[in-house]
Amino acid sequence: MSSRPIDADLARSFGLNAEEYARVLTIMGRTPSLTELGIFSVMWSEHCSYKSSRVWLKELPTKAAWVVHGPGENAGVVDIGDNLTAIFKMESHNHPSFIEPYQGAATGVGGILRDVFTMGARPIANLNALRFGRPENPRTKRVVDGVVRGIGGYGNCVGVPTVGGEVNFHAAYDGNPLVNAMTVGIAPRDRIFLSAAAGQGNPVVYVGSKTGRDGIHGATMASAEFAADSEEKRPTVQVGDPFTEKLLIEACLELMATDAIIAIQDMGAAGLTSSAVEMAGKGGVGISLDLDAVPQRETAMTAYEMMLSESQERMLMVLDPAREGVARAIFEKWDLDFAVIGRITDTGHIVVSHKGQIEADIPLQPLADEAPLYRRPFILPVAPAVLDHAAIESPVSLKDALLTLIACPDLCSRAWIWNQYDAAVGGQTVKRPGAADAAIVRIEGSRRALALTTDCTPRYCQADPRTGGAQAVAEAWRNITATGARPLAVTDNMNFGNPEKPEIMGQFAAAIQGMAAACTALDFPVVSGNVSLYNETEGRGILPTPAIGGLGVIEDAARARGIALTPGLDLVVVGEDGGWLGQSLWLREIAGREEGAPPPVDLVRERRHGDFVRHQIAAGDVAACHDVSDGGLLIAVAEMALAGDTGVALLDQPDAVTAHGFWFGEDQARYVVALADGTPLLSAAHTAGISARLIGRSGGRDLTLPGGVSISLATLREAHGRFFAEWMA
Amino acid sequence: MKAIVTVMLKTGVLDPQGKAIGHALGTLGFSGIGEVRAGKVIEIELAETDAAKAQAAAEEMSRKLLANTVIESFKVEIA
Amino acid sequence: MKAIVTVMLKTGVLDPQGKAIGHALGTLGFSGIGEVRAGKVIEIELAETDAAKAQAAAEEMSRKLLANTVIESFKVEIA
Amino acid sequence: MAFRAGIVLFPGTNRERDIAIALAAANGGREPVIIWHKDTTLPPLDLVVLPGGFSHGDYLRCGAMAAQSPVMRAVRDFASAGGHVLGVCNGFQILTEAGLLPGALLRNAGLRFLAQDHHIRVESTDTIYSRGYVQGQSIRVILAHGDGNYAADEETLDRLEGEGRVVFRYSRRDGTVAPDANPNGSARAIAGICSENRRVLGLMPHPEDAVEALIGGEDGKPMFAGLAEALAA
Ligand SMILES: Nc1ncnc2c1ncn2[C@@H]1O[C@H](COP(=O)(O)OP(=O)(O)O)[C@@H](O)[C@H]1O
Ligand SMILES: [Mg+2]
Repeated sequence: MSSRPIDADLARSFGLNAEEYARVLTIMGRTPSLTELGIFSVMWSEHCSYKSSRVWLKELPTKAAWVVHGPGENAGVVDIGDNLTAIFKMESHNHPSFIEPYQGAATGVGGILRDVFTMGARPIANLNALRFGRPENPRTKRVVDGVVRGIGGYGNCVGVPTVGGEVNFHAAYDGNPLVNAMTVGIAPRDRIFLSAAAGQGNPVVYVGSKTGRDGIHGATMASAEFAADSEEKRPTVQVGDPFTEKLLIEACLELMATDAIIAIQDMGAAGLTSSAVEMAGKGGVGISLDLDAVPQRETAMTAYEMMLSESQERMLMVLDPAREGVARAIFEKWDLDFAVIGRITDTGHIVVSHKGQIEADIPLQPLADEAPLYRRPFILPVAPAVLDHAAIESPVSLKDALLTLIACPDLCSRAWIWNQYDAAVGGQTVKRPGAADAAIVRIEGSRRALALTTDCTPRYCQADPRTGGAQAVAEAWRNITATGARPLAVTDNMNFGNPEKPEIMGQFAAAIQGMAAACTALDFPVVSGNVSLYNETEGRGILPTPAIGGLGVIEDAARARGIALTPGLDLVVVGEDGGWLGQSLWLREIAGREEGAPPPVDLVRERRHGDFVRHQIAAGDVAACHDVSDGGLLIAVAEMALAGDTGVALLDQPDAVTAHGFWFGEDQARYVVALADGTPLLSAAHTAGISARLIGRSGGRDLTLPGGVSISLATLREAHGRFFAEWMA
Repeated sequence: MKAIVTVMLKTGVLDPQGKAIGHALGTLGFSGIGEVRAGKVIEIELAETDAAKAQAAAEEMSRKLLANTVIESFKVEIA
Repeated sequence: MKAIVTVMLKTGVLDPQGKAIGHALGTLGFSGIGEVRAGKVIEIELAETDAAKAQAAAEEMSRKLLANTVIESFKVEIA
Repeated sequence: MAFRAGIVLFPGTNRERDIAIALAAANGGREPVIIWHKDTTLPPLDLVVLPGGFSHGDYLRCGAMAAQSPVMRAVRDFASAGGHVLGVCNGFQILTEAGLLPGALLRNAGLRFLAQDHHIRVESTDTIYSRGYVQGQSIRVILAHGDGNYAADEETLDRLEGEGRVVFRYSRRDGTVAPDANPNGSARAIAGICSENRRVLGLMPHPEDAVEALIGGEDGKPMFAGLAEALAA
């Protein structure tokens, strides 16, 4: 072991600055041990303490009548009726997915599953929001392939259907892809498990996989003298074991059906340290751990290594001592490790012993209360000028623009991805990927279903983070609405660059303000989330990416609508006529410009249009519905045609807008609604003071543009499907 | 010549497959089973006739494709 | 002792993985690549100290579990 | 009269609910009994189902470890006494590993997990599992597997064909069998086969996820209706 002195220098290599280390010394009243320093460093890391983001996150609305538990628990909990709750959260695994795409993405899925089932929920759906670098970058292909295999490999094996997500490509992610995974589970309202420990003398129980030296933070990697053996530089990469996770899910849920559990917490980032500290801290008690009892996979592990290991598929619980035997029997039945590794105490300290030595003794309250909190300097971004949209001319025909856009990486079919994800396991997936704006997953034994989506348009956020933040929330809300479901709540995953740069902090602040405004206006509170900062390589930040995971509910799954057209339907656009080309995909892909202000988000209009559409769907006449987003109206229509394998004849656009502006503008708060007879809907919209316009009728095997130019569905489908097929061949 | 490349997870990296195999062997009644590690073997026919060159080529193939050196180590034999 | 069990698909059984690796090596610019076969290697720590007995045990493990003799052949080495 | 179905649960099985729902729906709501992989005996049953999933994580070879579980001895005895055994996806892999059906299931030829709808043609209606269909009918079912590439030596394949034991084959929507309609490279596009006595059936696709119009369609329903009819008689 090291003889390196424990001082400010070492603390810095652990990620604690001089001021933070001074605070450690004050709390401890002495020089901390190596293990103690490790505990402080992980608890006060950005990841665990949210030290740069906390002041801003407070601005998000988190309450509504249906919110049972907002941020602060392992996952958010909302009431969905029938005495049931939906428990959900999204989390990033960006950096690990760049280092080792398969395992990085796989363990990301594993981690978010644990956040959800730790609260007593059976996971019923996974989603994934992905951002990759340019396809031309040779590294991107490997990352995409590995990430998709990893997400599938883990989700398919645990038997949780992967039902949706999103994918974007942009050069800003070349050295820093984003992998955000979301899990949704269901639990009875009166059987939700929390992490606050209680009951002096109660056993602290470790279950799951054994502990190895996985993922111990980078600081130790860099200083080889801390490694017991230096023959081989240990990877920080963790390997996931979805098989063990599946057993852990079943064993935990079986145990949760008894009354044995007092508190439970998954071992996520910073493993045993954060789970023990958080459980004891939340319960206002003390905790003592005996590391000799920890199931270990490797030999000669030190206290420091065990406290910081991020080995996967492990949970920590506080049990009712009278039920310890019941609990042990369940874990033995599932062939999982079960070990009493400590007790709850009344000391208010975490005391860690190993081989007869006290390796750490830290007062919990100051560890939590005196965690650093920064209001970092920020410069709010200046919104770019609005382009003169009417003056933008199209270099190509409508048809050529459509065929180019529908084939571009950001708009092409994602079937290559979702065909590797088991979306059907469980037998309740009513709308699989590609079928509807939000995935629809029914609750077994009921007609009720959840509507699930992830959304964010990073290029809008880059241009104007406030508008982009609002737009991401609005699009999630709209996607749920377009299925007929009622949006309930949001989880977020804030992916940004280095918060120590005022411009990045400004992006963060502005995005939060936009999200907060949208969440408030749409009654769509944030109930859980995750922050991932320092997403930079070589000083270059990613596009600000506040990914939004939205959840809604629909009382009768059979009433949920998808995007697929059938013949003989009127297509009606609900919303204004459009023409907004700033930051549109048309502008980028056809005109070669990434410019201008993104489309504004009018939250009042957003809500009015959405409520109107949902009401129309509930009334029963709507056959299909799709919101208008990336690529604009014509892309939305083309997607509906392809999904239903049904052609459309489009009417002329209004004179007031350019043709390309009308068909490819990305104005917000719009839906394409398809129904046998559009007239009553048009008049209802008129009565409600909402713009709506008939744009065409479905039928045949062609998409016929205004003016009579036709594209066969086969041509359209070939263009839509080409990118992944050719790239991954 | 033939290159035989064996790829194993690095020591310390969790090997869920090895673990499961070890467990299954125990269940089957085999006793005295210690650690089990599972890896891959790739046999490549090479036109190359110089053993040293074949070795070098196979090592490059391993680094570039056959092994994921972030978590795996490899060994090349020429036969 | 340690038993090293190598499991390969029998000749005649199509090996898509080997084929894909061969193809990928070609794409990476390696030349003179002939047939590529992909298999598994399983390393088992055994308490057994007698090499012959270890060999016999590992062969039995292979027949019972490690290899599917319908499609795979195996080889045991004791180290 | 309802029939008695049992579903074997291996560690890593994950489609037990899907098949239980399909069986119960065809069986007057009667839930199948769950049998644990460590059990050594079976309760009195008319049908044993080995469901889909990733038993033992699909480590080593899909189904290899499950085939060695204690319960499989009882399942083998049940089958040799003339019992009906249905293996779906991972269950099919387990049946081949256990030697209850010939051949083996290798990695998909494309080396990727396949999760998509596909058509299969009913080649034989002479089993309780396929009697609900019309010979030659093409049905739409979902695939969800990484190792569904059926392989056997030519002699075995010829024997299976000769004895009419190829029950399902991958096909186009119109029922034609063609290389472009063979999703995983299976020999002779085989998607499902049965034992000599026609009572043990293994297939890769998931008819249990196609028993409701709202979810995956109803093309799997005749399988469960047919076997209910046969077994409840
Ligand atoms: N990574 C992914 N995993 C699973 N499904 C995905 C993924 N990316 C996109 N999808 C699915 O593809 C469809 C289209 O996605 P997207 O264009 O982002 O939808 P929208 O713009 O309507 O939000 C949706 O059904 C979505 O769930
Ligand atoms: Mg979207």
